[in-house]
Amino acid sequence: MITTAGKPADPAFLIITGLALNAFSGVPGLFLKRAAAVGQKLATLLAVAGALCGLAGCFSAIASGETESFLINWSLPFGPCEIAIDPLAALFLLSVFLISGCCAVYANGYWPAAKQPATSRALSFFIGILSASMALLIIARNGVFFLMAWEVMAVSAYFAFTVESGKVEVRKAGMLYLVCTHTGTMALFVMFVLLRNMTGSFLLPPTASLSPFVPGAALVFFAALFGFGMKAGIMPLHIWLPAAHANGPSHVSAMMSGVMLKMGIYGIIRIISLFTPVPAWWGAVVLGLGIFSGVTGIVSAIGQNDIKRLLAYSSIENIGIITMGIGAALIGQSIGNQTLLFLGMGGALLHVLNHSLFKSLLFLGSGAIIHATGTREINRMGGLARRMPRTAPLFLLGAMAICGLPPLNGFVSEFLLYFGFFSGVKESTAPALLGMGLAVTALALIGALALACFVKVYGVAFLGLPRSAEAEDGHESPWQMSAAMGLLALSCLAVGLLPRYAAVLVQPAVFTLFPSLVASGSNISTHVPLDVLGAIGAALIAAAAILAVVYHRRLKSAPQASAATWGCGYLQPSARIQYTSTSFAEMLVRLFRGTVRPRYELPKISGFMPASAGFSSRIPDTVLDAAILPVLRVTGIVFSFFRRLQNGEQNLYVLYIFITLVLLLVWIH
Amino acid sequence: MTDILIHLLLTIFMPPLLLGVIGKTKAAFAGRVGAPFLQPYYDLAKLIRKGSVFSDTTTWIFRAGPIVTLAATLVAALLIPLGSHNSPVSFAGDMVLFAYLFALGRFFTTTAALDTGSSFEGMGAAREATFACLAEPTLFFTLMTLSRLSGSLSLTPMLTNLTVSLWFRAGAALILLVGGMFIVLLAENCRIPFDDPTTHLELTMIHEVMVLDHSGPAFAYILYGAAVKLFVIGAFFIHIALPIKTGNPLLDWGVFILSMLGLAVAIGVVESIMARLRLLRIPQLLVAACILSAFSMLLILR
Amino acid sequence: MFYSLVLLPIAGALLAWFTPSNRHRPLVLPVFALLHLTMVADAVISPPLPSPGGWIALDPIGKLFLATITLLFLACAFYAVGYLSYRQERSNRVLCMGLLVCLSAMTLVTISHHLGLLWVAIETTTLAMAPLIYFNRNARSIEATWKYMLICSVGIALALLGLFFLAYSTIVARQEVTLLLEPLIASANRLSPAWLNAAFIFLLVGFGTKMGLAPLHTWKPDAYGEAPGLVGALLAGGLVNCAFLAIIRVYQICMRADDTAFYHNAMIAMGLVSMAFAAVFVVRQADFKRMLAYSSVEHVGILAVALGLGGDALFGALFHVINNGLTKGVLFLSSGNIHRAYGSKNCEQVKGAFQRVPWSAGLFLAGFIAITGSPPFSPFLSEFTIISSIFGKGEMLTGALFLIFLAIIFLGMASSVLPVVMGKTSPAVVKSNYRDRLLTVAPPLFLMAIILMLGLWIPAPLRELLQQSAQLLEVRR
Amino acid sequence: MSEFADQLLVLVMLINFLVLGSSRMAIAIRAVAVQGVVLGMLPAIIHSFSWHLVAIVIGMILAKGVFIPWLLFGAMHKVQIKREVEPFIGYVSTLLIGAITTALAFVFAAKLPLAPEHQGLLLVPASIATTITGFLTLTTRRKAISQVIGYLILENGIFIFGLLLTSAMPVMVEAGALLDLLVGIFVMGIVINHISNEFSSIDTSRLTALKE
Repeated sequence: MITTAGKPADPAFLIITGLALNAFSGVPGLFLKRAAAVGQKLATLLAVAGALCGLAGCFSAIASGETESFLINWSLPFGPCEIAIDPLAALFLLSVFLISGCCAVYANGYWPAAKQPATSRALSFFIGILSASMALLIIARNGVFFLMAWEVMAVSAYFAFTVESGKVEVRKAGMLYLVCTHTGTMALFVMFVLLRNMTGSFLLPPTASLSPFVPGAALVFFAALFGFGMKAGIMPLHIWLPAAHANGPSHVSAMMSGVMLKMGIYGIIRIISLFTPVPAWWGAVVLGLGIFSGVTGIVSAIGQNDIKRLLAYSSIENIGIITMGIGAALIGQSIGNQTLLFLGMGGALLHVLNHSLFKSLLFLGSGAIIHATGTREINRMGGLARRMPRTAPLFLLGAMAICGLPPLNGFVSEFLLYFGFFSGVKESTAPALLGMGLAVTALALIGALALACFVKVYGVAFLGLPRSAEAEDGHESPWQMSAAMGLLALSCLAVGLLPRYAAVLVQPAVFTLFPSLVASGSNISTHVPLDVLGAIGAALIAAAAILAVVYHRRLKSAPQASAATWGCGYLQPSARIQYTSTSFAEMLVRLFRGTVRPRYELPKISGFMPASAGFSSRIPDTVLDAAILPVLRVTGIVFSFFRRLQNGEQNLYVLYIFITLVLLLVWIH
Repeated sequence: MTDILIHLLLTIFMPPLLLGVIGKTKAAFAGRVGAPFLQPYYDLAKLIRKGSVFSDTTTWIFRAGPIVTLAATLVAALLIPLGSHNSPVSFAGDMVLFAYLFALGRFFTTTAALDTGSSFEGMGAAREATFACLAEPTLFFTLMTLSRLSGSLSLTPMLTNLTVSLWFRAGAALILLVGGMFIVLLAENCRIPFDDPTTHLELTMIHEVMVLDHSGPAFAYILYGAAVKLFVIGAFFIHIALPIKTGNPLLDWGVFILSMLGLAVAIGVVESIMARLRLLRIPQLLVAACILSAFSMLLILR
Repeated sequence: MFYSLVLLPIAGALLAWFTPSNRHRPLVLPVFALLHLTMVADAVISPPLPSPGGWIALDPIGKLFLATITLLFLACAFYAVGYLSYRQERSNRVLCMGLLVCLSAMTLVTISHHLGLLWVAIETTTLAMAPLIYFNRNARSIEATWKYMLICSVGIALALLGLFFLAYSTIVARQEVTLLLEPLIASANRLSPAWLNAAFIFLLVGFGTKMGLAPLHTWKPDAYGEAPGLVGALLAGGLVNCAFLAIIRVYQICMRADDTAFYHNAMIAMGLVSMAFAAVFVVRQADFKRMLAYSSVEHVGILAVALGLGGDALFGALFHVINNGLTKGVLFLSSGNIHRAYGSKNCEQVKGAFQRVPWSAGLFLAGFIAITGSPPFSPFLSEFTIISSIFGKGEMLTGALFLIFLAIIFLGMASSVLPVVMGKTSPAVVKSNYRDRLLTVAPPLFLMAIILMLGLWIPAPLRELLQQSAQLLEVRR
Repeated sequence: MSEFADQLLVLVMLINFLVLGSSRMAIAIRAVAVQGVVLGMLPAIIHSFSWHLVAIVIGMILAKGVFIPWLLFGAMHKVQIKREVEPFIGYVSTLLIGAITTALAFVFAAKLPLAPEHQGLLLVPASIATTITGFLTLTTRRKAISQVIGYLILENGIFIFGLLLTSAMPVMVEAGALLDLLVGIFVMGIVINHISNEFSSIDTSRLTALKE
C-alpha cells in the first residue's frame, strides 16, 4: 500500500523490513505448540535479523540526514496517513532495534522455552509486537496511526510483563500499569484532536510550523506532557513504573525501561518540535519536572531493597535528566543561547541512547542475578561476583555508566548537559540563570546519589559473602545472557571512548528538531571538545593500566598471604553482620525522609529472654501511597454511597423514570 | 614546557610533603618533636616493598580499587592549574570531568571496601557515599560562581583569573566561598573535624575504615592517592583563598609552593585545635557549606 | 421482499415450535439466520423499493442497523446450538422461538418508516425477550424478568404517549396527521414546538428506557446478569440498537425543527449521566455479567452524547452502533462460557479462566480491550471520532467529563476482567467439565475478527454507507 | 355528546382515587376493570361510527373488562393475598398526593396549546391525572399485582390521550398497540405466577436480590 516503493538499500526499506521481521518473530512459535524451543530459536533468529536490518537502516538514515516520507493509502476516516523516517526517528529506532535484538538473544538463556513452553511462546510473540509497534509509532506521522501503534505498544507490553499472571503482585502491577497507560492515552487523544483543530488534519505538521501562542497550544503542550509523561514515567506520573518493571521478566523490563519509556520522551520532543520557538515558561515547566523527577527518583531508588524496583526508580531519575535537558534546550532557544539549545537537546538525546544501553544492561544483569538466586531482594544476595564471573564485571560497567563516571557513555551525555547548563549560568540573566543554576546543582546531587545507589547495589549484591542460601548457590548464567549483556556493555564503552561518533549520531536529530541551527554552521563538536574527552578517557585507562602493572610487579616481588577479613577483633564474624542494602542506605533515607517516607516494622521485644524477632523496612511509593490511593479510596466510598441508588427496589426504579420525565419537562419549560 | 614539567614534578612529588607538614604542625601543637617532614615518603617506600594480605572474601575489585582511584586522582591533577600557571590539560568543560574523576575514585574506594564483606568497611563506604552527596552541590556551586566570575568554562581560566583585586570588589562573596570550600576540602580529604586520618578506631571513621583490609603496595597507593587528592583540592582552594600573582613565572611557582605549605599548616592547626565532630553533626556542617556557597553564588550573580 | 425479511424468521419460529426434538430444534436457528443474512445482504446491496404509502423502506441507517443485527444474530444462532446441546435438560422450545420472533421484530424496527409500526415492533421485541431472560428458571432470573417487564413496559408506554404527542403536534399545527417519517421530517419546522418538545421528551424517556440510558437503565444489569449469554448478547447488541434507532428516527424529525438546542443538550446530558452512572457502578462490580450491563449503559451514553453533538460525531455514533453491538456480542458470548465453566459469575470465585477455557478467556479479554476503545479494534475508531468531534467543537467540559468517565470505567472494568481472566483458580471453586468447544468459541471469534478487521480497514461501501447515514441525520438548512 | 364523555372521565378520575385509597386488592382489580370498560366506551361516544371504532371498543372492553381482571383474580387467588399490607406511602398520603396531582393536571392542561376543537374538554387533564396516578401506584405499592394495576392505570391514562387522535391512528397500529399491551399484561401475569411459585409471595419488596 506504500505508494512510493523504496529501493532495497533504502533506509526506510530496511527499517520497515526490520519492523516487520520483529512483528512476525513470535508468530511461528504460536503454531509450534509441540516444539516450543524451535519456536523460540526461530523467534530469536527473526528478531536478530530484524534488528540488524533495522540498525543498518537507522545508521544510513542518520548518515543521510534526510527525511524520507511515504503516504499510505488507508481506509480509515482520518485523512491521509503518512510515515516518515528522519534522523530523530532513526535515533530512537536505534535503541528499539538494538535492545530488542539483545533481549531476543537473552531470552534464550533467561526464559528458555524448554522450561516454560507456554509463557515463552506468549513472551516471544508479545515482545515482537512490542518492538514492532514502538518502531511503528516512531515513524508514524498521522495522529491516529500514532495512537494505534501507541496503544498496541502499551497493551503488548502489558501482556509481555504479566506472563506470570498467576502471581498476585504481577496482576496488581499489571492493573496499575494498564489503568495508568490508558489514562495517559486519553490525554493523547485530546492532544491529537487539539492539534487537528490547529492544523485541520491529523497529519503531523512539519517541524516549527505552529505558533505556540495561539489559544489551545498550551493545552496541547500540557496534554502532551501528561500523556507522554505518563509513559515516560516523569514524576509524579511514574506511579505504575516501579511495580511494572519489578514484576516482569527481566528482559521485558529491559525493553520497557530501556526503550518504551523513551517513547514518551520521543512524543514530547516530537510534539514540541512542531511549534516555532516556544515561550520560555514551557521550557521552565519541563525543566522543573525534570529536576523533580531526577532528584526524587534517585532518592526513592536508594531506599529500595528490590533490585528491579531500584532500577525502575533509577529509570525515573534518568528520565528526569533527559527531561531537564529538553527543558534547558527550550529555555536556551527562547533566550537565544545556542550552546544551551545545542547541548541541552543533544545531551538529552544522547542520554536517551545511553540510558537505553546501560539500563537495559542493568536490567538484564538483574535478570541474571534472579536467574542465579531466584530472589530480587538485594539483602539476600552477596558474594555473587565469585559465582558469576562473567556477569559481575558487565554489571559493574553498567553501574559505572549509570553513575555518569568517565570513561563510560553516561559521562558523555551528562557532560553535554553540564556544559549546556554551565553555559547558561555563564551567560544568561535572572530567571533563566536561576533555572540553570538549579539544574547544575540538581545534576550534581543526582550524580552523587546515583553513585551511592549503585555502589550499594553492586557492593551488596556482588561483593562480600552470600547472605542467604540462594545466593550461596548462585551460578553463572548461560552464554546467551552474557552475550547480550556483553554487547550492551561494549556499546557503553564505545560511546564513552568515542564520544565524537556518538555526537555524529545525535547531531542530525538536533538539526531535524531545530532546522534553524543548520545555518549556524556549528555542531556539537564545535561547542564541546569531544575528542579531548575521549582522549582523557583513554588516558585514564592507560594510567590505570600502568599503575596496575606496577602493582602487579610489586605484588609478585613480595610475599602474599590470604586470611579472613579483619573483623576488628570480632572473632566469629558471620555473613549476616555485613552491611546490607538497608543499612547502607539508612543515612541517606533518613536525610530525605521528607520525600521517601520509609516504613519500619520494628520487632516488639519484651520480657527477659525474648523470642527471635524480625525487623523490616519498606519504602512505599510516596505519590502512589500518599496521594493517589487515598483519593481512590475516598472515591470508592463516595461511589458506594451512590450505588444505593440501585438497591433492588422496583418502586424506586419507576420513580426514577418519573423524575427524569419531570426534570426534562421542567428543563424545557 | 617548563611549566608543564614543573607541574608534573610538583604533582608527583609534593603531595606527601603536605602530610608531613600537617603532622609536624600537629606535633608542634602537642609539644612534640614529631616525625620528620619526609616521614610520609618513607612510609610509602616501606609500604610499596611490603608483602600483602588479602581477605578470602575479596575479588579483583578489591585490588582494582586503589589503582583506579589513584589513576583518577592523577588525571584530575593534570586538569588543575597550579598557581598562576596553566594546567597541562585544559579544555572547555574540564571542571565537570574534574569533579567526576573524584566520583570515579569514590566509586572504586567504596566498592573495594564492600568487597571485604566487613561490616565496618561497609559502614565507612555508606558514610563516604552519603557525605559526598552533600559535598557535591557545594563544589558545583563554587564552580558555577567561578565560571560566572571568569566568563569561562574551563578550570584554568576560571581559577587563574581570580585576582587580589577581586577580593576588594567581592570580598563578602569570596569569604563565603572560601568558607564553603574549606569545609569541602576537609571533608573530601577526610580531615578533622570530619574524620581522623590518624586513628584506626573503626566506629568513628569514614575513609580510614574503608581501607582497613588493604596492605602493602595497595595501601601505598591509597596513602599516596589521598595525598595527591589533598594536593589537588588544596591547589583549587588556594586559587580562591590566595589569588596572589607576581607576574614572574618562577616567583609564582614559589608563591604557590609556599601557599600550599601554608595551607598544610592551616589544616594542621585546625586538626590540633578541633575535635572530631559527632557523626550526626557532619551532614549539618556539609549542608552549611552548601548554603554558604549557594549564598556566595547569589551575591556574585545578582 | 420486505415482508419476506420479516416473515422468514416468523416461519422459523413456527418451525421451531413444532419441531418435537429438543436436540434438533436449535438447528433451526443457524439455518434461518443464514437465510436471513443472505436476504439482508441482498437487500443491502440493492434495496427494494419502499412499500406503498412509505411505511416500510430501507434507508442507509436502516441498512447499517439491519446488517449489524443479522450478523450478531448469526453468531448467536450458531452459539445457541453449542450452548443448548450443553443444556439438554431444559426445553428450548420457547428460547428458539423467542429468538426468531425477536429477529423478526428487530428486522421490522430497522425497516419501518412509520413510527407507530416502529413502536409496535419494539414492544414486540420487549415481549419476545421476556421468556428468554427467564430461561434459567430460578428465583434470580424471575426477579430479573419481572423488573425487565415492568420497567420496559412503563417505558414503552411512555413512548406511546410520546407518539401521541407527536401526532397531536401535527393536529395543533394543522398539518397532515401522520406518523410517517418522511412527511414528519418535511413538516417538522411547522409542527407545534411545545408538543414536539413534549413528544421528544416522552420518546426519549420511553425509548431511552428500552435503550438503557441512566437513570432509566435499572432493569439492565438484572436482565443482562441473569439471562443466558446469548440472550445478553442480543439484548446488548440488538435490542439496544433497535431502541437507539427509534431515538434516531425521532431525532431525525426533531432536528428539522427550528430550535434544536434543547434536543442536543438533552441528549448530551442523558448520555453523560449514563456514563456517570456506569462509572459509579462498574467500579468494584463483583458480577462480571452485571459489569457488562453497565458497560452497555456506558456505551448507550456514548451513543447519546455523539448523537447530541451532531456533525462529525454522527459518523462515529453510527459506526459505534456496529462496533458496540458486535463487541458486546463477543463479550456476552465469551462471558457466558466462563460463567458455565465455573458455575458462577462472581469475580471472587471466577479467577484464572485462562486455565479452564483459554479461548473464551482470551476472547473475553480481547473484547474488554476492544470495548474500552483500544486499537487495533474498531471501537477505538468510533470512540476516537466521537472524542475528536467533542473537542473539535470546543466542548471542553463535555470532553473532560467524557474522558474522566471513560477512565473510571476502564479502571473498574479492568479490575474485574483481569483477575477473572488471568488470576489463579482457587482450589475451592467447583471443578466443572465444561470446556471450550467449536460452536461456543467460533461465533464470538467470528465477531472478534470482524471487529479487528473494521479496526484496521473500513471497506469502502461501509464507509460510504456510514457517510450517507450521517448525512441523513445532518441538518440541512 | 361531549358532556357525557366528560362525566365518564370524571368517573375515571374517581376510580383513580378509589385505587389509590383502597387496601383491598379485589376492589382495586374491579375498579380498574370498570375503568377499562368506561374507557372502552368513550371512543364510541366521542367519534362517529366506523367499523374500526367498533373493533376497538369491543377489543378494549373484552380485554380490560374481562380478560385482565380474570387474569389478576386468578393470580390473587393463587397466592392468597387479599390486601396490600405495607405500602411505601400510606393510603391517606397517597390519596392526598393523588388529589394534588389531579389538581395540578387541570392547571397544567389549561396551559397546554391545544387544538381549538379540544379546548375545554376533560380529556387532557384526565389523561395526565390518570397517568400520574399510575406512576403513584407503581411507586408506592409493594405487591406485584398492585404494580400491574398501576401499570394498567398508566396505560389507561395514555389511552385517554389517544382518544384525541383516534382518527389519526391507522387501525393496524392501534390494533398492534392494543395487542402488544395485552400480551404485555399477559406476560406479566405469567411472571407473577412464577414469582409466587418461586417465592411463595408476590411481595416485590422481596425481589431485591439483584442490586448494584
